[in-house]
Amino acid sequence: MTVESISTFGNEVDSLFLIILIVTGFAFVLTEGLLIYFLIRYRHRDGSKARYIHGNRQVEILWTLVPGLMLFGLAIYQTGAWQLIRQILPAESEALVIAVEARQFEWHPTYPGADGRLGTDDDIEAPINVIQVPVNRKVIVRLSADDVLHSFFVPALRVKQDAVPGRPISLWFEATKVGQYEIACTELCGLGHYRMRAFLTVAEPADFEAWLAEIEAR
Amino acid sequence: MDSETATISADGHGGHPAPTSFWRKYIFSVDHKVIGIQFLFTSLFFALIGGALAMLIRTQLAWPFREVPGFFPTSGGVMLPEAYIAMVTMHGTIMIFFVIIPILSGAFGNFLIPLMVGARDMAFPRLNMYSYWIMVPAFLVMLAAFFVEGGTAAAGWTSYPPLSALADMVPGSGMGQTLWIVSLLLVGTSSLMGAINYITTIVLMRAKGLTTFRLPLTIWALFITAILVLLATPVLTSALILLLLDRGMGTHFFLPDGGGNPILWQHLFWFYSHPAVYIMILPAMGITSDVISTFARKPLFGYRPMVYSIMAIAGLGFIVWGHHMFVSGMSPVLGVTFMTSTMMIALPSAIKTFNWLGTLWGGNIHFTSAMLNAIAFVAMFIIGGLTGVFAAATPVDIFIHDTHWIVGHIHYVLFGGSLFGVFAGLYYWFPKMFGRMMDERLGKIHFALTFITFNLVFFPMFILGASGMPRRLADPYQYEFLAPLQGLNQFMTYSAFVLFLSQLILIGNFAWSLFRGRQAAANPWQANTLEWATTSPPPHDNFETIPVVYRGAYEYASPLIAEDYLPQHRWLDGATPTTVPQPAGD
Amino acid sequence: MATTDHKQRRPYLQVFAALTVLTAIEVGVAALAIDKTVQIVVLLALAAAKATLVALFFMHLRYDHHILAIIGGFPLLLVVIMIVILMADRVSSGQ
Amino acid sequence: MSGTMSVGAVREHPLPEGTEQPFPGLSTEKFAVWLFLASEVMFFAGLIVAYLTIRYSSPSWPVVSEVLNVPLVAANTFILIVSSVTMVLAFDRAERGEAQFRYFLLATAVLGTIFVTIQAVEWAELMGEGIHISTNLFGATFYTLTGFHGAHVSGGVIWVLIVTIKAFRGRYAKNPLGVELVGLYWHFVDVVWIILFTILYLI
Repeated sequence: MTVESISTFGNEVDSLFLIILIVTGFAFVLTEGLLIYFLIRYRHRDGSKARYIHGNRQVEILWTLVPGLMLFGLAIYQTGAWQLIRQILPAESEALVIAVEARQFEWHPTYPGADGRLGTDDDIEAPINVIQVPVNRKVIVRLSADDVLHSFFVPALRVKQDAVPGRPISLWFEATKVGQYEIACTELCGLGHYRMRAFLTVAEPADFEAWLAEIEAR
Repeated sequence: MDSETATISADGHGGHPAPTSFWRKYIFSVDHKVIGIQFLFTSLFFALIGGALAMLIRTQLAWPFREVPGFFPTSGGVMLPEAYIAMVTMHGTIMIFFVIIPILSGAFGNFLIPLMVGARDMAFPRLNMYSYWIMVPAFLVMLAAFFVEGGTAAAGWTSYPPLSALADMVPGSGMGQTLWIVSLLLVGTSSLMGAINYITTIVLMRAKGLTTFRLPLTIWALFITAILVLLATPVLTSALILLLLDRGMGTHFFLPDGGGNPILWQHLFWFYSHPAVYIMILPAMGITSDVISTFARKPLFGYRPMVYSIMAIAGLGFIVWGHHMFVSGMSPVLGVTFMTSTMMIALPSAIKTFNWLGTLWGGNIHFTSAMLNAIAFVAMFIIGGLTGVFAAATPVDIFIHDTHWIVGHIHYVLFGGSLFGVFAGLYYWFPKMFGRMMDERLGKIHFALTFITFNLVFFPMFILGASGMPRRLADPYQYEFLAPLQGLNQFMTYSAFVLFLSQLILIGNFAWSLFRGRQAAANPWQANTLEWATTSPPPHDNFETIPVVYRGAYEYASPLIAEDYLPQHRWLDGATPTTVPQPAGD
Repeated sequence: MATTDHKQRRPYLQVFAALTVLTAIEVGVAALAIDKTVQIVVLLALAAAKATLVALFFMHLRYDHHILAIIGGFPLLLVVIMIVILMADRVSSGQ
Repeated sequence: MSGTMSVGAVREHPLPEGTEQPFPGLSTEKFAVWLFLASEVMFFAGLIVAYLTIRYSSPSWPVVSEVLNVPLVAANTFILIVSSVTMVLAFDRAERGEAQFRYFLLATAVLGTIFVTIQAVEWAELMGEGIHISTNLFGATFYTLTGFHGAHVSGGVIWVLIVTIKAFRGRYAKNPLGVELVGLYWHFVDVVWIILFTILYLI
């Protein structure tokens, strides 16, 4: 994948992509190669007759079992990454928990105030379409939507999650590199869908604290 | 369905008196061949509309918001974002519901089933006529949506609520969306009528001796497809009705404001629409199998594994729908279940591919236009299938979901697969349908141009997808990380124009051959199945006498005779059918 | 039509009696103040029994071609899959 | 390649295998009605699944026995069961060639009409209490499910009446298939009600 990966689990996703690319690439070369070879080798020649063969039990078993086992192996292999990304969230005590609400056509982040918890009076509403997080720290995003479906896509983090009205969904990531990255909406949400763009700013912890203090003061 | 509605002729294979008036013969015909051809012409017409929409979409992706001469007069020739998402929605809807499904099941299913099973017509000819004529209002309603206030539906062909349920969320969510729902309800009814007819005909009206394991794979595929239609479509119908109630009656089935659940729509929609993917590919697989065996002049390799894998695809097809919903907010535990079943459904597809290769191995391959397109089906289906493995792997899908990777994947399956299968079937059965041969030279030129430009348009989509380019963006280059992709998109768009123009060759060949093509013999390809046992085109009642079947459909290169083909209905003196060697692979 | 022994009387009235009794039991069970889960399971079982009786005897599946029972029964498998998966999605992600 | 097959000239030869009809005596019409019913199962499945997921994820749901008139509907359920019995007796008598079957058909249509009427009364009662289809999800699911079932019963009554009229004009004396087909549909609608009664009114 051409977008640089800056999350802790990004490399797992990328290496899984590569493994599947190798496996399917092998299958691709094998099948298309045989196809082309057969087309040339067995093209019609005058007076020739095809072989009278209806099948072969051994090869049927072979080409059922081998790809079957490979596919099943792939299925088992990648459950670990899925579990890591989606099924087990880090403990809230060791993570920064923020809320992001999607609306036509903007993203509204909210940060916890001094008490470190969301949903209290001291919550800090950050400017829209800018989500700032500290580097090398686990972040839990409570994603929600106000009107229609949206999807929170941060290519650099290898994160994508639909925001569903009426069903808040938590996701997590840990960014490992300081910088500014783009966030896109990937669920058709109306005519402004294409410009529902936001930024993820990954900052040094001190810079992040300063930024948060500044917007709190505003 | 009264006993008097279905006329069973004396020989028990259906049939009805030949009509005499023009209206009964060509317009309100109950003849399955005429109905099939009606479906063929209408869906080819809609293919042009759907293709034209695709050209507009490609134009926008290459040069966003640049003036398109002759289009969009109200906005100065510029395609506004609302127009773009309406184009995307209608391209998908039309291509799926008005082109691929009706051309495979409606056109080929109708035309071929009675001919290939040796019946005089469908079990219920009048119901068959209704199944076409209920499509006509569906067509009209969908076309009318282009002219209502707010334009056509614009919530994507999947029409996820709340966007599709709330009239003020997007311009097309008004009247356009309602018409979209009504049109699909009509399409669903038509499909159901067809499915009941196909299943009944295939199960109960086969010629003598045509046992289930002597049926050609085209029939097997259409049969299993009809079962999918029968059991999946009603679920879409119920979902569409609930959506209609949400829009018109103030209910909140899919609207969280009143406690409803938007994801419920996705479950119901994909419960239909995933099987629908197989409704769109299985008949093309059947056609491909028959064409490949005929022109390789060789028995189909692994007939029974081929049949069983069609069944396996259909069966598993009902339990993989959640792979469209990995990032939807569906429970991640279910994600694992759906990922595993999805990986497993790749297996029967792989088995089919290997058996096609096995059929070509040791063959005597004739490169007719039909054969070239069938080979292209196999070659492109491999790519479509393999790229699906990436999407099945949940962690990878997180990244490629709703990107152009998925767009590329679906087009490799539905264009590279289904549509090449349709082309193959068209060149193959055109002589049977119209009694004339299509021009082979034009056919090959059309094939070569289509095959090359198809890959030039759609293969780069995997690069776009791996670069994270989301689909349905009216202007992707707003994003810095996508800006470098514009050049590639322009290249794809130029290729798409050539691809679209290449189809004019097919239309020209079709029209020319219809009137000027060489007269076709009864069995121009020296094929084995029953439709070739009658004249081209067949008479009103299909067969002078219903043929009797003595063997399977793929006895090419048989050592028993000098010719390299042995039709299913040909009686061999001195050779009882049991002396024909049994396939070693069964 | 396909029934070969149609001169033989079929237990239509017995089935009628059973359906009536089962319905009465259902209404009774619904009125009991028992554990909700047990109650639901019992009620669903009673409903399934009634539906099966109608299908077997009134719709003649017991006497007719088995293919018809397969046609009628196969969708039920899909219905079960659908209900299990949708209810699972509701339980494990319900917040 | 050019065709050499003679067209239509098929002689019958002995058939060693696979010649028998797969389902002797099974009419295409009955087969097709069963296929139709299978698709109807899936249609109601969609509605029922929607109802179950919505009901069992709603934080609050009315106590059904307090809102709905269960004794009235239990009686109505009994009426529909009786109508199934009259329907099956109609087919039984028609099969035996007894003209009496026409009155059983008529009784079925009447009972079906009573069922729909009582249903309408129940709807009116509920609306009187201020529960409409748009009031809440309880109303939405209740009216949708009972409404589509009621529409199926109404369609069934029309079909039964058509068959009844034909019967009084002398049809089905030799071939009771038409009675059997409408019966299959009628019993199916009864089965759907058995399920709906339990999941809407009792659990």
